[in-house]
Amino acid sequence: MAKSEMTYADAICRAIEEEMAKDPTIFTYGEDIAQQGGIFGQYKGLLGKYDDRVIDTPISEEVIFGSAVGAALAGTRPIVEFHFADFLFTGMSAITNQIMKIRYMSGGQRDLPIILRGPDGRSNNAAAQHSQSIESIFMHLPGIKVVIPSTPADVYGLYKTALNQPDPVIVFEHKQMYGRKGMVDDEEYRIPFGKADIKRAGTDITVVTTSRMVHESMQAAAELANSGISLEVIDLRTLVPWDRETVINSVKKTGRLLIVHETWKRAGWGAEIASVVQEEAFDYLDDPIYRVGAKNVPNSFSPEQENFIMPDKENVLAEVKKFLL
Amino acid sequence: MAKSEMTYADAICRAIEEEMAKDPTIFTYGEDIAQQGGIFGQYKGLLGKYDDRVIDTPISEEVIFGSAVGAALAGTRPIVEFHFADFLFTGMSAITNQIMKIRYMSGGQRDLPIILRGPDGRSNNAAAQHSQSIESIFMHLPGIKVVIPSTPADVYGLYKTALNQPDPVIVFEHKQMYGRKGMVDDEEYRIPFGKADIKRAGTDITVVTTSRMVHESMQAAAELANSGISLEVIDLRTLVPWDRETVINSVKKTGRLLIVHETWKRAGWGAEIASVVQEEAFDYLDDPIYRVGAKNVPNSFSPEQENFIMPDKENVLAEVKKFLL
Amino acid sequence: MDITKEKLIELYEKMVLIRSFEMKAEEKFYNNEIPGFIHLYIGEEAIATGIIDHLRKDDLITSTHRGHGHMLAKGADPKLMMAELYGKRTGYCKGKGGSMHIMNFDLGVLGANGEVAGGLPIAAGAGMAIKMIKKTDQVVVAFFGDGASNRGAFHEALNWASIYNLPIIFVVEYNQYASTVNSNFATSVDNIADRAKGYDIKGITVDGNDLLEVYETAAEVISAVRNGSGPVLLECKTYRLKGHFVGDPQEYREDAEVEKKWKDEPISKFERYLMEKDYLDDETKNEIWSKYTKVIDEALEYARNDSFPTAKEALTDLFADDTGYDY
Amino acid sequence: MDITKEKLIELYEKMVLIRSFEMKAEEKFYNNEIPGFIHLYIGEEAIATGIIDHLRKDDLITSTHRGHGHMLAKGADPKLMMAELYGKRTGYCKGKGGSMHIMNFDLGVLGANGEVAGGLPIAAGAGMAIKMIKKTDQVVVAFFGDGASNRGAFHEALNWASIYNLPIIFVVEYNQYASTVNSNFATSVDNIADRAKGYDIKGITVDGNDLLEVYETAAEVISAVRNGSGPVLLECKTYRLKGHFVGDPQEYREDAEVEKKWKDEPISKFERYLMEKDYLDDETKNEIWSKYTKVIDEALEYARNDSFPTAKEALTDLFADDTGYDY
Ligand SMILES: Cc1ncc(C[n+]2csc(CCOP(=O)(O)OP(=O)(O)O)c2C)c(N)n1
Ligand SMILES: Cc1ncc(C[n+]2csc(CCOP(=O)(O)OP(=O)(O)O)c2C)c(N)n1
Ligand SMILES: [Mg+2]
Ligand SMILES: [Mg+2]
Repeated sequence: MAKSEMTYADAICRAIEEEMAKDPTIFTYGEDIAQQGGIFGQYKGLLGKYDDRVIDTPISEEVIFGSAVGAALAGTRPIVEFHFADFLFTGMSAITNQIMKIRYMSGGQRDLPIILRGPDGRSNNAAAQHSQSIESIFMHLPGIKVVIPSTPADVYGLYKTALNQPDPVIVFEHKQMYGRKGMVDDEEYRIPFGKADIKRAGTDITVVTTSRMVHESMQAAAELANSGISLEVIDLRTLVPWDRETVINSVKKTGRLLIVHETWKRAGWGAEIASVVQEEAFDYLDDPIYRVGAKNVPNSFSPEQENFIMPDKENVLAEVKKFLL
Repeated sequence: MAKSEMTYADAICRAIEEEMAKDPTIFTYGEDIAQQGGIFGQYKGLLGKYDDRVIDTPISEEVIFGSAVGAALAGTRPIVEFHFADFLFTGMSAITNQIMKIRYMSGGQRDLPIILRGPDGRSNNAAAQHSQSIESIFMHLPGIKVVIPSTPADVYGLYKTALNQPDPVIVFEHKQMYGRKGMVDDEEYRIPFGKADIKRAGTDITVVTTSRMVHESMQAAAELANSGISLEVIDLRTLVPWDRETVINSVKKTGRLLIVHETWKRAGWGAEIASVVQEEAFDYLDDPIYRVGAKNVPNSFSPEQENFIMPDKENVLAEVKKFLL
Repeated sequence: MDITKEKLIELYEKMVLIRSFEMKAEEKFYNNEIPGFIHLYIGEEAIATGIIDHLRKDDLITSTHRGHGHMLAKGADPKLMMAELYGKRTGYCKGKGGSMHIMNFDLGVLGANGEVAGGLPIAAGAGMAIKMIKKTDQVVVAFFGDGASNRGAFHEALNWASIYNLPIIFVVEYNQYASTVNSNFATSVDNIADRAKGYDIKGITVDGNDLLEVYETAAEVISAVRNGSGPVLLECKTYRLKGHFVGDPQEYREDAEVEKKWKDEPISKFERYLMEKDYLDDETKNEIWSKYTKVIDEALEYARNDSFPTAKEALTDLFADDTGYDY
Repeated sequence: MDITKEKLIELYEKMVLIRSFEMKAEEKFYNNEIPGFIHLYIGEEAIATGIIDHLRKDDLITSTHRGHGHMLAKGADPKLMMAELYGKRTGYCKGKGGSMHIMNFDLGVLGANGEVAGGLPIAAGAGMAIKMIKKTDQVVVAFFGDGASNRGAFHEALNWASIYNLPIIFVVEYNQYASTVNSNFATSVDNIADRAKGYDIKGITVDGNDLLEVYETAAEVISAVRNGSGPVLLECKTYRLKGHFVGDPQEYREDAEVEKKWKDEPISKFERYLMEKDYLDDETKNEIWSKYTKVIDEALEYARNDSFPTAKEALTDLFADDTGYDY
């Protein structure tokens, strides 16, 4: 199949544009998206094509998020930009108490096709209020599907699914990945939710990860391969639902599990994966399950401190040493 | 030592009143607290004594929470009522981005003695937006100490500590426990944060729990004792910090761990406990760690459905059956 | 404005329906038949009635925790409403919502809402979709309380509606209280409508207990909004005759205050008007009340006889592709 | 109002200090010496200068993401500020905050803030504590942007300050933009001060590029507020001469628009006034600029020579009883 190289940001735009062409009720809005194509340029690819469906808003997060419910129930398919995952908190109730509950509270009367999307995670030296990864919260509270892709090909296929299904979805796009390039099939395709991707097959240790940490883990795996340690790197791609089967089968094979995420280690989503795996594959585990995550403090502005707080390849390598191989 | 019987709500009022007498900068505010003593009557015990320091506010959660930062930095010690844990979300950014970060971002310039307090958890048939337990989120995001007491004696002693320490604290008081009675020492005392209480000693299975589920677990333990199964029930009392030592020592003794909480099972705080324990006591575990929590859906209004979603003693009993005793 | 006798009687009947429903709900709550907590619309019937009568079925409304009146005015079946209050299977929300979350999208009711001001952003989004994407002439009415007008969501929604010139009527039901707190204390302005200036939109205050005034003002406002005038803030002064919720000890107000306010309640006020006009006499009045007593009794019977949803069905309806709690 | 020459020159110098700091910060950002992103106060100096000069050290302010000017006006040491922008150990926040979170509680600066409108609730709480508990005559000034005035927090804070009659001056820096979005589009009123009516407080609009007008108005307002007048909303019209942040491509506006606005910038405007009055000539002017060039060069030297905090120190300062990440 023919493929083209494109950035993560452009892969998203391509998916949205294709679907906008088919479905005139898709529109997108948020802060700073229409004039300059998003604060990370992530909307640039859409500008000029559907300008009446790419809309700037005031700084009013509670309405930005809550409006999605009204828009969906009025018969449209809104894609809402949240600007920074950190500012999901400024309209949090509209998400947790409205978007995530109204279908259930109504007894399932109608579909609620909403996409919340935006940048999650570290952006260098942006300090405590602009570098949080908060996807774990949406795995805990029920009511939204959680997508957290690591490559242009994945983000394209997952958007195509998101834009053709009936439920609220939140897409965490990592700030540092918008410019990352990769090959994407020229033909349209969808990637189902709940299907992990084994980014690298291996035999010694299963690594479960997402987003930017997929790449850090892959680098660690490449290095470890030189010393004869074989990592199987599983990219979950979606956290709600998450692919238990692929993870558990891998752990049954390797006997070892390391979970790697950028968000805080304490009570992060890795804890859920660890809890389920130790329950379902107890007899297969040769070692404890280890987790890599950010240190449990807010992010510091000072560069060295940020590097220390935020996990990367080095932390993966260090943690692997704990396994009794 | 002489003791008196009092309700959970009155034990809180007693602690606050004693401290208000000593410290004229303590004051408390929130919705519906001054006219009728709180929506659950939980402020009644304070009325008439310090009326100028018990203040009703408009329905303005973002300011209710965010104001605590200004009040603390201006040299007072605010106790802020959040009305329903569900509505922490309506002012969430003021908590997560301000209260929980400003000390850190400032480089530790000054103390930030703030108490956020209010009702958490199930209140029968209040449906999806009035029965959430959301303490897990505050264990994940760093920056606040999390207190979640189960008895009048505990809540009294923990408040005494909270009101005499320098950092933000959030106290989750269970809606169904305000009226619960218990004995409290007549003499003043404090209970340190991070010190669990073994509510019942046992040998077969360690149960780690908090709040209302302590009582459900104690009932289960009493019943199981009749069939010769001995549960050790550990009430964590605080989640940040949490008492690893007591839990791990108990698991090393029993070889089995069950975590019981009312909040959603998926990515709830139980997952963190499970992850840490399997890491630290891997070789001591005879069985997988199991967890009891709410089903991963919003709460339903319909009574039978709510009973099905929300965990209770029966779920503890059912889960215990999974252990190979 | 010329209003026919038939229309006036129809409006009267609508208010009687709402009142009858609420009285029965109150009784059955005290009976311990209705679980949870319910907030009654008694004393505020003229607002929902006078406004919603001008709406089409495809017009949309957002409601509040005090939502029974809005639902009934928008055409809800009292049977399915009562069944929902009982948590039963054929209730509007299959028993999952209850009083505080009663809603029906087919009727254009985008939800009663347990979050104060929670409906305002939803209305803003519906208005946006209508105006900018669907380009129909539907309108949206957002009901909310005086207490809600102090939440940030109010401000954001009004600014939003103004800048996009959306077809939204913001209706504040100024019933003097937010739970236990008097709005004279907690709200910085006497008239919420004065806040309209801060959004460069029209603000109007009416006597919300005067059905005719509400009805006539709403007629004008709604038709203007439908024709593209942009949003309007319509304030209806009323009074919450009952406690905040059924069972509220009401220690924050004097009985005398409430008693006095009963003299101004909208149904008898309108009755007096109809009787003066000779559109209503005691006999017809009694007939109407009996008719709705019967309607509500039937609704009650229906709700009681309906079955509860099963426990396991609690795991449906979260997502369209139901995979329940394993999800 | 009678203002001495000395005071006028002092105010001028304060503006020059801020401008010099900002120009150096911009340069060093482009040099890749300053990490993260920074938002410059260039063109808005008259506001912080004209207002904060009336404050005592124990008065409190809340700032924004564009906070350097407020800090400097409140008496911050440029050395410790620059060190913070560099993420160094002796910076005001030990390098943990950076530009967007620069603050010093001893100076009464309760924080620059990365959350738009994040300072408004903080100001409301400070005012509450002062008025109701501490009962001192301190005042609070809350700075925020035109964009911020569309967030719910603005509304809640103003209503709050009004009902408790708090000693707060809300200062909106109307610089025409919220990042890429023009306030003519996103803000429903031309003058944010018009929103004051919605809270029953005084609203005033001044030319924020006219130091004298800001200074004189602030004198009156602050003394009234200190004497118990209750909160005031003071709007200062200005213009953001630089990009939203350093490096902003500014595709959303024409260069010509910006060039035109440079003609109205506050420092040369005030210079013209001082020169007309014969308070300033080219020589003194040059001396003053040289003086602050030196001050800033020294600050830069200081910041460069300062060491970075260690990585491990990232685990301190979250709580007073530091137990770091194990907590
Ligand atoms: C965001 C939020 N805060 C607080 C509450 C608790 N609460 C429920 S109703 C209510 C009062 C609402 O007053 P108002 O808006 O005037 O409506 P009314 O009850 O008078 O109809 C409060 C504080 C809530 N449900 N949601
Ligand atoms: C709650 C929140 N939403 C969005 C942002 C992103 N953001 C940072 S500054 C800004 C524009 C602010 O405009 P304004 O208040 O006018 O201040 P100015 O930058 O013009 O000084 C935006 C949208 C943020 N930091 N916080
Ligand atoms: Mg009210
Ligand atoms: Mg601006």
